Amino acid sequence: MKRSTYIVMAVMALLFAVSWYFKAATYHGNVMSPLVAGFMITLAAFLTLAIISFVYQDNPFYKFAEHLFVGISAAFWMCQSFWSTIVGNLIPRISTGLSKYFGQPYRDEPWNFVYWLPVILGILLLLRLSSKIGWVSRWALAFIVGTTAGLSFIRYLRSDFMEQISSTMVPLLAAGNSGESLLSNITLSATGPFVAMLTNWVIFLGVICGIVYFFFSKEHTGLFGRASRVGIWILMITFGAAFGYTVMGRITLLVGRLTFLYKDWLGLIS
Amino acid sequence: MTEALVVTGTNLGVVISLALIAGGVIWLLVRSLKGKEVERRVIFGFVLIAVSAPILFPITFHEQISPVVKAVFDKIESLPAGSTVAISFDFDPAMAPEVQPMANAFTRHCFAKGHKVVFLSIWATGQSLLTSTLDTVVRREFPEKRERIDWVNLGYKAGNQGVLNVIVSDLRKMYPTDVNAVPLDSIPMLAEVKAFRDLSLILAVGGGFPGPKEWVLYVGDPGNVPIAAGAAAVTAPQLYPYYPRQLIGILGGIKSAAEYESAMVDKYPQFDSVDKPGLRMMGPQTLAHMVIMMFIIIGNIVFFRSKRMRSQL
Amino acid sequence: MKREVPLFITFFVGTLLIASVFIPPAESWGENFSVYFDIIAVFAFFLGGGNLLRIHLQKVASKRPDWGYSIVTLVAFLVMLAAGLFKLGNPGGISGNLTTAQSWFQILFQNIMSPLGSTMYALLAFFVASASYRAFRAKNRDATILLVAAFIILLGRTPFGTMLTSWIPPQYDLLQVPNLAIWIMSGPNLAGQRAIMIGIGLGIVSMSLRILLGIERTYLGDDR
Amino acid sequence: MLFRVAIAFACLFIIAGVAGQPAGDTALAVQQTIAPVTSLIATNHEYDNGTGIDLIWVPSIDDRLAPSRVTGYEVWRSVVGGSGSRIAELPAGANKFTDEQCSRESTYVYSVVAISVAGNAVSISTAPIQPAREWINLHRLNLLAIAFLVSAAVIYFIQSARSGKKLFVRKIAGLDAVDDAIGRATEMGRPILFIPGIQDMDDVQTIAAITILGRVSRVVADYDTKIKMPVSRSLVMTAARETIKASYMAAGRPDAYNDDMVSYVTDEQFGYVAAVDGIMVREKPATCFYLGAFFAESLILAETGNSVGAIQIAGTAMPAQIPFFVAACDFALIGEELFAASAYLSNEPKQLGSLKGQDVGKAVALVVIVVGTMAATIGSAWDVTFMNQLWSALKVVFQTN
Repeated sequence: MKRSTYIVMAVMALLFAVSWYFKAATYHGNVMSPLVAGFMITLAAFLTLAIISFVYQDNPFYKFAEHLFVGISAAFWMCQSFWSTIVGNLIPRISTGLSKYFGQPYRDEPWNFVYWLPVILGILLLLRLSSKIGWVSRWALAFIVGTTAGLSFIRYLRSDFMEQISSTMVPLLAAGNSGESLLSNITLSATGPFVAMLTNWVIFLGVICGIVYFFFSKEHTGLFGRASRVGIWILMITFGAAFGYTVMGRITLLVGRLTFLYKDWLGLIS
Repeated sequence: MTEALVVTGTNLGVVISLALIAGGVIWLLVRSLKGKEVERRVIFGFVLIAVSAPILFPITFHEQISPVVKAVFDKIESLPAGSTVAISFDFDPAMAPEVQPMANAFTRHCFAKGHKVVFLSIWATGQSLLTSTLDTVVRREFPEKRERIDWVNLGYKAGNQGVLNVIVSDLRKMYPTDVNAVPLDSIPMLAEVKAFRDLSLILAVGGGFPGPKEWVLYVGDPGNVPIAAGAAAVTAPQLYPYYPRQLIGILGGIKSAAEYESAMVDKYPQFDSVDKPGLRMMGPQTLAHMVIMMFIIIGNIVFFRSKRMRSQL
Repeated sequence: MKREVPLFITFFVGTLLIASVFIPPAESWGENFSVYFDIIAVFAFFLGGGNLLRIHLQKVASKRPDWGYSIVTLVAFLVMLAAGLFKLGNPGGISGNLTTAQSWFQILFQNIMSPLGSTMYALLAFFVASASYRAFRAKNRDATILLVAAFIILLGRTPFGTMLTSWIPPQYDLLQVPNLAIWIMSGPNLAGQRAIMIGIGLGIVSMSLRILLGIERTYLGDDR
Repeated sequence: MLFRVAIAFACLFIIAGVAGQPAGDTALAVQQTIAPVTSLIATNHEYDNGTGIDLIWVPSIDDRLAPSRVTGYEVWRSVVGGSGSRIAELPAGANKFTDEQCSRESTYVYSVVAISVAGNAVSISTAPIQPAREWINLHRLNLLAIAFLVSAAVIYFIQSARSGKKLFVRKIAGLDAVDDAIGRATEMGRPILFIPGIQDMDDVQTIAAITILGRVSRVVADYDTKIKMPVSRSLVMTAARETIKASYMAAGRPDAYNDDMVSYVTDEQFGYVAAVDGIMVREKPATCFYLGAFFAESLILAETGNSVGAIQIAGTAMPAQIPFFVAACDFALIGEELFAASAYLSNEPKQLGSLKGQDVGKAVALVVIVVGTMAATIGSAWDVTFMNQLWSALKVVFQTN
């Protein structure tokens, strides 16, 4: 390693130690000992800075943070799912002894032995770690994929196809108003009837043209092609709007992190 | 919407940083007109300044509530006191700055109206964040509300939409106990709640998968339960087709959270003293948006200039 | 055995789940399959953990580039596992709530995993800015439409937009930028999103059908 | 059922009229115990597995006073030939309850007790009732019909494509670039990065991505290009390894396949993104494929990929992320195009046929929307009865609640 690297490392270590000391000295909570609390908050700040440094360029601090993250998070998911599902839903159905050990009430139901089925499939899945009989894990995979396909089939058909069609069928003219009086009463008031009608027209034509764009088995020429052009414009408005709308969310996340740095760590704001 | 940007002592910092940004933008514009592209890191630097300044020197605005947000507020208002409402924490720490303010505002609103609340999460990370809402909002601000009588914490279950598919018709099959291993059958407030389709309202707070969309697909539509979404800004646009039939209202991003907080304070003045992160975050938002718009304008100026120069050749 | 059994399982499970929607006596079977699904999903996490261990142990054993960082991953993984799976440092012991404030698991989550995840996510604030700068250029008609819509929404979400256009009288107040932004979201945006939704919905329905019928089987490693 | 509800409502109106008597009567009533609920009727809960019974009643007269003298109701159930028990407590004002804890083998009798500070009043018990189960949920017939229609269209066109009928599929922008992009990576001697989204095999988009991977890895095997595929789900890793292995076998080079091509990182979204970003800046892939279900990471990946100069081909059916891919990648498949892409690339009859089947679904949507909207417009603006009937008929078919 270069000499400058050592210097940077030393400076970071020093800053870390200083921060640790000050955060420990000013800790008032009662969840953990001040020494641990000081270390933890300094570590959190250090890791935050390590990740932010990536937008400048890749560096050893980022690499450290990245690898730490991978390890911690993989274990996190395992533990959470183990306690919630294996201990919460499986053990109370297959073993009285283990239920007692984990402090779960045993559920005595007639069909409990069926719960060995997912256990067997799960164990088959783990056999993937062995290359010789790894193929049996396909059985478990098939179960997962089959469940997904079965669940999605009806749910998407209902909510994203049928319901959307029925929601699009709305009157394009106000009730009892066949157009004459409406034309004499055009205002662009955001809450007015004309804008409401305009919105319905935009939704109607937008959905129609958008669907036309997604036709794959027909050449987009003639009237069909023109509708498809309008369709892509509507999609472009949608994408632009969604992008613009999202900027706000993205900024919020940075505000959250910087607030942590300025408030919880540096104590610049109260 | 704006209460006017009055220059006071605390706003001095904002003025300075605004000046800094304005100067930088002019410099960039001049540079760009000379035909030089802006490097990514310069943009990053501007974003950092624009967001930092209003955090250090706060500005707040009062927010006008928009119709899609008001629909959620009115729904909670209109439910009879004692109704059972579920709040699902389907997000991770990363998304939390955006949606946890909504979850907290919903919690306060439900308790203020005297509703009973079922807390749960279908994200592994959600349970930890749920814990923090219970500690900072429920136990601190509503000490009179008792666990398992006025609210219950069901915790997390793995299985994404599979969980939803079960709880819509049978809660106990998926959640035999609450998070502290207390059987659901011995919890008084859940005596009438056999399944999620028995609930008066479900507030799905989240943004990824599974999130509000899955709540509509697997619980709202099959079980015919009203669902309202507290969504991250990024997912809100795609939820609009569900409004108002399949979703009764949508909160999208921190601006909606701020609107909700404003509405809460208008209706329940006692909440004026609690932290309002939504409103607090609107300052940095405004500045950052302006910077980004500046960059779009500069980008286009550069683009048209280079196009003209190319066509002249 | 390698092909027929999985195809049968897929068909059987999927069909039963669809049937359970229409046949009341089968409803509880639909629920049961979801519970089994969740339990298998947990084994998948363990499979992931096993793979992680294997990959990084191999990396360390063969001293590949950056193997030192793999040690960081391994140590982090094992420490978190000890705190989570064996509930080391949990005040409630083995039957205590995993995420109580004082447990090591929660402390590690809040001070390591949470800041790392949030900051990674927060990088988006930078990337969204650089992408706007790069991508929002009026290159052609489609790009111009995208740009204009995005700009109106951006403007409409700040008080700046209100200030610019608050002089517009109420009968034309749709043209005030914040109202225009709301209108774009609930008009054209809704239409576009709905068209996408209907298309994707059909795509998912037909894909599910092909999977159930065993027409689509690439995921099983089919080479036809 | 409807008839009984009508009777119940009629009773309600009469009682409401009685309750609206001058205040003198109510002042007198305070001294007495309360009136019981009336017209208690038990009916079988429709379309269940024989576990539910619906109860409906007219609340006690005293519940209609302001303030109500009733504090709540208790529902009691007794099995004929067995003991009775309280099964529910309801707030004042309640007038219905569904008991979902019945058994098909038993016959039940119900009564409702009105509770007040002054004392309780028990209603007349219901007639004995035994829950029945139904084999088909008739409320969902429309869903079943549409599911059948769409399935039939897909299967029909798959069959007709298999029997040799030529099916046209329009060009999908960006797909022609796939081979070029792989070729570019081969020339530059840099790897290809394939990201199948961050969802598990329980997402149809991931499966579509794996299908496309089948085709990409075939070309990769032919060209002998390096492919790197970090994944965030272990099941996806399993499936991807199977797929790539099959491609290498088909290309006749099974020895060139290596399990390390696909590696599991972590299930956590941003842990995964952090690692993939690291891989990108260190290995500098020439081409990046992002196909599948994406969330916030879409833009992080696309911008990092752009900064290392990679050609980027993306496709997702996550509506929220399409804008970022459209803005930041060289080619983007929009929504359903992701599913179409796997058909287009494979050029297989079964895939093309199902695309055609989907188009039938879209045609149905178009026709129904146009006809329904016209009927709604004409019906409501000019008050044409037939049009209004048509509109409501279409709503009955397409609304599921």
